[in-house]
Amino acid sequence: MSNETIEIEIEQPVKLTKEDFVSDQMVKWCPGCGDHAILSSLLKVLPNLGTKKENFVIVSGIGCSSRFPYYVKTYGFHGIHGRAAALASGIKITNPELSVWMATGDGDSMAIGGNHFIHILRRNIDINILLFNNKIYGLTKGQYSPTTSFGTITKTSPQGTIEHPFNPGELVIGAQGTFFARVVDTNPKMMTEVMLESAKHKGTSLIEILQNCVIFSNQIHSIITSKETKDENQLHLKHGEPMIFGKNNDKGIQCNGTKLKVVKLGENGISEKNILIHNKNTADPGIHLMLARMYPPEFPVALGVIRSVKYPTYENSMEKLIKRAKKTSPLKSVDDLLNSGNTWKIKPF
Amino acid sequence: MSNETIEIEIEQPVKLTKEDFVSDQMVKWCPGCGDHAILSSLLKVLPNLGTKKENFVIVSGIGCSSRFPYYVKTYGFHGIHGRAAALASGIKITNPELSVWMATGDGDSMAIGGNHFIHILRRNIDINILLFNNKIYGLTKGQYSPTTSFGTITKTSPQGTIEHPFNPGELVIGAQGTFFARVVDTNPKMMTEVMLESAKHKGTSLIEILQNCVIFSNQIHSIITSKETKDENQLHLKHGEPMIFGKNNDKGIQCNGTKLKVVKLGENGISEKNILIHNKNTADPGIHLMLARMYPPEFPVALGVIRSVKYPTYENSMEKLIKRAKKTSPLKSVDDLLNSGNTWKIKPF
Amino acid sequence: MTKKHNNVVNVEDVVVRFVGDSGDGMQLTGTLFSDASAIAGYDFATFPDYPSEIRAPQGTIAGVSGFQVHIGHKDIYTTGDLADVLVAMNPASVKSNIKWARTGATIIIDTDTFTEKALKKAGYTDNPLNNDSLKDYNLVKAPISTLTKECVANLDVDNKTAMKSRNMFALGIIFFIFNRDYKSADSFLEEKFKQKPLVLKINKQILRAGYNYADTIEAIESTYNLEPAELEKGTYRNITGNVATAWGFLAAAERSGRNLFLGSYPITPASEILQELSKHKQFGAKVFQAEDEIAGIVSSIGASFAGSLAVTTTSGPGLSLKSEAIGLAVMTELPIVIVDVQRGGPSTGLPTKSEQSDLLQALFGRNGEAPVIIIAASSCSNCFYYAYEASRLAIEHMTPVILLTDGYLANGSEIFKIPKIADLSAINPPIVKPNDPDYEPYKRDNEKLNRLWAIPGSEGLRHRIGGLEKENIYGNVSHDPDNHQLMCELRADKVKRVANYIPKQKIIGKKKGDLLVVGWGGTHGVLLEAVKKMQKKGKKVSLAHFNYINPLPKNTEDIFSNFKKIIVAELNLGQFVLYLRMNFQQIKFEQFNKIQGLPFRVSELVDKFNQILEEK
Amino acid sequence: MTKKHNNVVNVEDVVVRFVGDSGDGMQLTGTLFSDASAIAGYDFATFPDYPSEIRAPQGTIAGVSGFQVHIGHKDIYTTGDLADVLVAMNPASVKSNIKWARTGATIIIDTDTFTEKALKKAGYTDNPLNNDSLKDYNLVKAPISTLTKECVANLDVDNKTAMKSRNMFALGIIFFIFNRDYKSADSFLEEKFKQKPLVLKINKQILRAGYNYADTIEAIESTYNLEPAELEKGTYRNITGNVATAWGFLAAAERSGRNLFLGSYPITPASEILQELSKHKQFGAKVFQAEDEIAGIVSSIGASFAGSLAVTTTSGPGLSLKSEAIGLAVMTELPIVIVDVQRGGPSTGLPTKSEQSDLLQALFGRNGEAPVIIIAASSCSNCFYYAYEASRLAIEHMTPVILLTDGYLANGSEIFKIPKIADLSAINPPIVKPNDPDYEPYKRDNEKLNRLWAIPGSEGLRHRIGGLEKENIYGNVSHDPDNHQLMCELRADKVKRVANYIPKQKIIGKKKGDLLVVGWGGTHGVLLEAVKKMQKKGKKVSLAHFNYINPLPKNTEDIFSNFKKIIVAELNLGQFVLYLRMNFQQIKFEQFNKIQGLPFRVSELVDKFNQILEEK
Ligand SMILES: Cc1ncc(C[n+]2csc(CCOP(=O)(O)OP(=O)(O)O)c2C)c(N)n1
Ligand SMILES: Cc1ncc(C[n+]2csc(CCOP(=O)(O)OP(=O)(O)O)c2C)c(N)n1
Ligand code: SF4
Ligand code: SF4
Ligand SMILES: [Mg+2]
Ligand SMILES: [Mg+2]
Repeated sequence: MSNETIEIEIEQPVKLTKEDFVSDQMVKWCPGCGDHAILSSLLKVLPNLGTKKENFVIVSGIGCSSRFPYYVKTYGFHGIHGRAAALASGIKITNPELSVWMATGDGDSMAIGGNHFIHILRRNIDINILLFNNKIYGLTKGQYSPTTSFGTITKTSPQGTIEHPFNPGELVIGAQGTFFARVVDTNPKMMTEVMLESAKHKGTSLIEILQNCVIFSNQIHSIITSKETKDENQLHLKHGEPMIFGKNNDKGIQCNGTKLKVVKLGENGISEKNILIHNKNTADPGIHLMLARMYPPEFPVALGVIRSVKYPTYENSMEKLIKRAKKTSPLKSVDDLLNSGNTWKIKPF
Repeated sequence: MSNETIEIEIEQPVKLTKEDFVSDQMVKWCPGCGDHAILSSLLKVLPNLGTKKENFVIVSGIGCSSRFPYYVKTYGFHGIHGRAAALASGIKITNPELSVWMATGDGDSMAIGGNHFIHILRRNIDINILLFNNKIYGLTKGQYSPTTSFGTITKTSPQGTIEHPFNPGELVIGAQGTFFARVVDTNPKMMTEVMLESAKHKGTSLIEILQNCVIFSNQIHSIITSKETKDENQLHLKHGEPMIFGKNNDKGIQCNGTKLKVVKLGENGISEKNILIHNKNTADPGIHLMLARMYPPEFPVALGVIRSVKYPTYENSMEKLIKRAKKTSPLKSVDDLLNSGNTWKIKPF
Repeated sequence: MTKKHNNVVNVEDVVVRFVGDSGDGMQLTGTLFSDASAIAGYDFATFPDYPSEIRAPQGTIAGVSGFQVHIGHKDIYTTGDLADVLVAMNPASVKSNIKWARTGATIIIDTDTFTEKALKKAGYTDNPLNNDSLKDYNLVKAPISTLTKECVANLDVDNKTAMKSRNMFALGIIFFIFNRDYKSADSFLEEKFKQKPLVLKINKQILRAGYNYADTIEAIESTYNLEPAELEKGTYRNITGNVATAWGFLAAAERSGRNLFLGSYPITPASEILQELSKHKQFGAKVFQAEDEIAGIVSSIGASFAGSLAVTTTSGPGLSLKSEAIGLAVMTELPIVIVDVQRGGPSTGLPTKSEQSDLLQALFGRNGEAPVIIIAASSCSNCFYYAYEASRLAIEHMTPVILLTDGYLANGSEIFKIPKIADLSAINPPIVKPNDPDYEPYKRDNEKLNRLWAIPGSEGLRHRIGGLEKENIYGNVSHDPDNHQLMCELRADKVKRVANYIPKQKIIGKKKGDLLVVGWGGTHGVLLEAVKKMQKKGKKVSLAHFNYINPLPKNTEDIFSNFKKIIVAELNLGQFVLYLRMNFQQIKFEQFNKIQGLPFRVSELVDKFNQILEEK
Repeated sequence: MTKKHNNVVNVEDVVVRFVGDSGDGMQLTGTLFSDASAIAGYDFATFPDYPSEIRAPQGTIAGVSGFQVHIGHKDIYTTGDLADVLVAMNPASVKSNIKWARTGATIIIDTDTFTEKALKKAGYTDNPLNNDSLKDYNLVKAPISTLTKECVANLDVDNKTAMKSRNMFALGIIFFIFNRDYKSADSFLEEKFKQKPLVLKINKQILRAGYNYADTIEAIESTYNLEPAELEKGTYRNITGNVATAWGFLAAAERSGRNLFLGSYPITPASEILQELSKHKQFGAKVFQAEDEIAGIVSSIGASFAGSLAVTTTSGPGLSLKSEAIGLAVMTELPIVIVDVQRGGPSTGLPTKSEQSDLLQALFGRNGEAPVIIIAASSCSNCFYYAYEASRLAIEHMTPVILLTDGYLANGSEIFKIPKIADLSAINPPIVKPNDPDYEPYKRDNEKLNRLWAIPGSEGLRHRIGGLEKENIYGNVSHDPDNHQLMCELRADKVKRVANYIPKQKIIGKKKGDLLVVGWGGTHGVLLEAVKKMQKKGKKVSLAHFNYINPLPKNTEDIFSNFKKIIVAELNLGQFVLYLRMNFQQIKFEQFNKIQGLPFRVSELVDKFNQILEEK
């Protein structure tokens, strides 16, 4: 298969455009749903990955977000609820040349699909996962999800939920994930940048997209995304740069002892030098976990690529084992196998 | 139900002993299996919890470790593979007075049961989980598990595994777990102490027991447990005390910047004061994650209670909602409900 | 009410269908109409028909949402085949729903919406109001939008707000057509908008405007007059199948003295049961929204072990996922009710459509020999009784019970005569008394063969169960060959003996005849209507509609043997008929199947049954 | 070899059963004996019978491990009813296994192990060697432990090591009894212990000592002489059902030009297929050990979409978990093979025992109308062919196929005539060529009705599929009622038409007769033996043993209609018989069922069949 692809890359220096990926299906999300912005960001990214258009596959589970594959003209598979990661694994392992994207929701991947979610992360199969976190089950009309904040009133929690929610970033790290980023559906520029970076990452990359469901959890992320509060509540992480935020770029994150703290630049003699420098590549994820946890009012929310570390991908390791076995095994065909080991001949009577 | 129990506690100041919990079933684990030591530790703990013997329930999934319920004379449920956490949840939510214990393996809880495992942790249902981590599927005779170290040769990985393993402690933390401890099957004293503490913790407590499978993964933990190496490779954590270890108590853990480091006491002017003090109660789990990750040769393995924080339990929150609803709802019976809202009468013709 | 210039037609029953854009409030309009009818003493049945998208694009066919109401003075069993009156709020509604109106039906149209843009969105190349395409209908063309806006010009509201109540204008017209007092909607509107006095005012005003408009214009050819239904005396309410199911469990919990535990994961069309029960913590009902369907059922099994009346609710794909755990409940012989609100399959299939295609899965979808009780509800309101009955059987026989309903029952509504809980049959949980010296985990009742329920916390009854084969009486793990055979047979026998504890199968019509129509579950209403129609014409046709499926009622074979022909009608490719064939090899069954995500129509059934009668 | 003082008995076949503690190496002993027999040209069948615990407590009944070998010069179809020779290494072995020895059988016993402690552990109150309890057998009491130790006294080994090879002493005795050259075991021992020369030496030496001991003492009353089997010429090997299954898939992958992908989660008794395939990366086989059964099948569906020959393997509880995903494969019409190695159910049941109780689950265990092809292997070696055939049907018909085997076939072994891969029937994947302008995702082959396989990466074929109902030809999501009916029927029809592409059902015996014995899957050998036995006695009995279950071969009804009586014999409570009843209502089927985690015995079958023949 790798031969095939090399040929193809030579054959096709054609420049692709967004139009190469626009599907003929009517987009059926609610007007105003954050999903539209995510779709348009991905449509901007796909043509620019240097991959031929037939080598993209988009898979999903079930949910509003999981309708995604219909809206992009690639190979696509709208699976069953919660199982997108397993589908994607089978596809990518079969053909590592494919660029596999997965669109999924907080219900699809953190509720019913939780097990496949944590396992794909630890296996580090090179899939790009877009996790649409609207903190609600949209498609089934408004039940709480594993990311719904404690106490929220929904159709199935008329007195408020009593469950401690997952924070996707923390779960990704706990599951040995090698790439975690967080973006908001209101910032298309950052979405495309981060998607591009995730595509380049070798291994499972998880982008949590804080997505607005206008119908069932409208404004759930507004403390982070609203015009009035976003400057104070968003920290845009950049690798190698100090963690500074605020309307006037006058606040920063410090790590003292084993805890993070927001400090004001210029106060108590604090300057840029005292601010934590973001290093997305550190193997020990302790600090990434702390960053992923930050939440207003105490902290701003960390956006951008929080963690990106190198680790062998499953499918590469698999291809290596196969290559080695092909080279070293005396068995060249199934006939050889059938005749290997203890056999005996019966001569004609 | 709470009334009942209060009565019972008064009725029964009887002192229980280990014999009250010894079952009549033949213990069928392999001679030399680490499971025996775990069983005998729990048998020591149960009589000392101040709970009447009929209020214990032990549940499990499937695996060698999951045979556990047969060997303790309590109410017991040997479930199906991977589902012990869901079973336990239903039991505890139904009757919060019960002391529910769960025996499970690395396959049972981290492979097929992974989803229920992470969800019980985030819900913080007050179950005491004993995770027998032998890094192998014992009962099915030696396939690799999600905790098997990269490269290990097993029945299903004749050329070595190509999967990045879970580290239970990290997954627990990523899943918002409120209690995590780690022990070795060769240290019964620590096992009983930690089990006692886990029983007292309100919420899901997870004890990872590094357990030896003499048949399929013999000595897998020996770098930690063997006589020769254990002093240098075990760090016994004690809350509020500095993290000191080594045969001569001359090594310690330091946190510089965002990383942990092993240092030698007395060298470079380092004294006990420079050593990190263990605080199992910090809400931010960043440091707990770092501790859970430590592994030889760079680090000793952290044993004892790594994390223990307070958070409402699911079943308590549930009982509160019920109490409130009972007090405030005008509906006192199902008859009331049927006749509530819009109804109309048809008079006899 | 004054009737001026139109005929009053007396009818037995009438079908009204409200259709508009998802945002047009057609569900509310339909509900108001049916509730107002109910108060006036009519029987009715309703069914909502909405798109699978939450908000499909406005003005498109995909975005059309409908609500059908069937009212009448005789017993109403179905939501009706074709509509007598169609209210269509925009071109897409006409385009997609005209097929559901009978020839000659009255079609009420908001002409203001027939703009070029809207016509195009709906897929019309030509305006149907300007050509012949609707000539077979009685069109009532009203500039509803314009009139609505005008009518609230006196109030301080913008156009957008006013337009949201356009549906009330249409409802006003309908009230006029059916000679219904518009005040009868007031109390519902007052309840609905009690927090929003302005909205209430707008709605009331527009409703009256619609009524008056109809009274004024000459487009209404005739109004309808229905005699009130001859209903038994009592207190009634409107109920959907899902709410009825939820309440049935609450009743069973109260009556059995067990706490209700529901472990469930949301799925269309079953989610409302979960949502409804979440509201009733005042009865101690514990609702656990699980992480998936497996945790849903397994937590319920745990809850059952701990003494709850344990329930799990789902639809087809979820039932698939619960297969393994149902086997565990079979082996541990614990009571648990599994509700499957069937929808279109296979796989994700047609999630918002109804069918009856999970029957064989319910019967056989588990590894090993794993028999369970299966019952099916057959009307929105009897979901209450079958949920109760499922609980009774599960608890008294210590076994899992699968209760089958379907999307049609679940979302549809009908009137429900409110029973007294004390009048329902008792539920006696076979609970062991603490310290019972004779207790053994797998000792059985001699008659029913159920084992006993020893609940954790009880003194002197500690025991261990699980999914491995159990030793008879003692419940230890056993690999003994003869014991395995014995236990497999005991488990099968236990379920078979349930036949001794359920009612005999009823037959509607004569006990002997030319044709027996056989159905099960949600198709009851329409089969009954078809059979009654034929009986009136003197045909020797009877109906045996099944609620008890495994085991079948004891008199089933007797019933079958008295008819020349038997036809089994189902909304699938033929599942109950297969089951009957394997149980009654000597009897010949014909079959009639439809699998379109739609209910049967009375007319197609009558045609088919007549055809069978005529065949040699 | 000198034969001195004993009789030589000529026999057609002989059953030897080796039993000892789990640690006693009985599996190895049995394998060596069967392999040595094979080399000598005999046919054979073997079956291991080990405890479900990994190492049950030493010396107890729970810890006894057995291995049965049936060898003979005629075709060997079963592992034999009762043993002619029983090798029992300790008291617990005697206690638990004496019931498997025929009256008069030779029992070889290590008298050294009959200590008071060991007797007590085995549950004996009295030493059976000192009382009459074993008087019906020909006891060969040998101090095997003592002699073993003595025999290696010249070598530098401790007692413990020596004792590990105690089994070789027993094997030596057996070799003598069967007039088998002890050197025939040498090559196997050399292969096995090639890294451990000392162990090899010990084993060889002890084997010879055993042989010589038997030759010397006078306890051996008679030795057996078997004529070699009349086997077709060719190259043979020993194979277990699980290995044969694995290799069948490798062959199908090679022949179809597709990469093999296995997504699987370990489960007894299916794990060996996964383990075997993990070894064969040289053929490009990709084995994905999934986190659970659901991920096992779903990853396979993904792999199938991407162009692999996709397989998932499991046992009953795992099949339950795969239910929902099988529906997805039905809807997306992708090829995938699901292997279910059946074991005792329900629930966890009897994991190490075999039965045939997943048939109805395989047929019906999914939501909605979701038909799949079902085939069943019927011998250890034809697992190879049916795995191949399952792959062929899945790929050529673009549909999931369930292949049923069972624990008995899976772990048992028999001789396998090695085929040439080129001689197997071709597999032609219906792959679409890049840029095919006519491609539509749900366009079908006219004859088979399969859709085509358009593999990601191919130019000009981008398309999207999923679990929602598909529009005919185009594959878009469709809620259209008529389309749904059409698609349900097309999917059903596609599977029905497979009947045109499978062989006709064979019948063993006359085409007409008094009794037709019907079976399916793993019971073939024993049913055949029973039927042949009766045919020899002149009874008009034939056998129709099914490998193709859904659809059934086209001539099935014809076959059935030619017999006065039909009996369906199965290791369950009657599943195939139900399926036959619903398919052939006009035909009467009797049934014979056994559900004990044990195979049928020839004798009980013959008794039953004779009884049926006699009944009026
Ligand atoms: C097996 C199964 N269980 C449940 C469902 C019902 N279901 C479909 S989507 C969904 C949750 C969707 O939530 P999320 O993944 O957050 O997606 P969103 O709609 O919010 O984008 C549920 C419960 C299903 N389709 N299949
Ligand atoms: C549904 C299902 N899948 C697979 C199995 C087979 N199985 C039983 S236990 C087990 C793994 C056991 O490993 P672990 O949980 O680590 O327990 P251990 O035996 O090592 O204590 C597996 C795969 C099963 N019983 N049921
Ligand atoms: S329901 Fe919410 S998530 Fe779904 S399409 Fe509408 S706005 Fe988006
Ligand atoms: S196989 Fe391993 S884990 Fe299982 S009982 Fe034996 S030693 Fe213990
Ligand atoms: Mg969501
Ligand atoms: Mg393990």
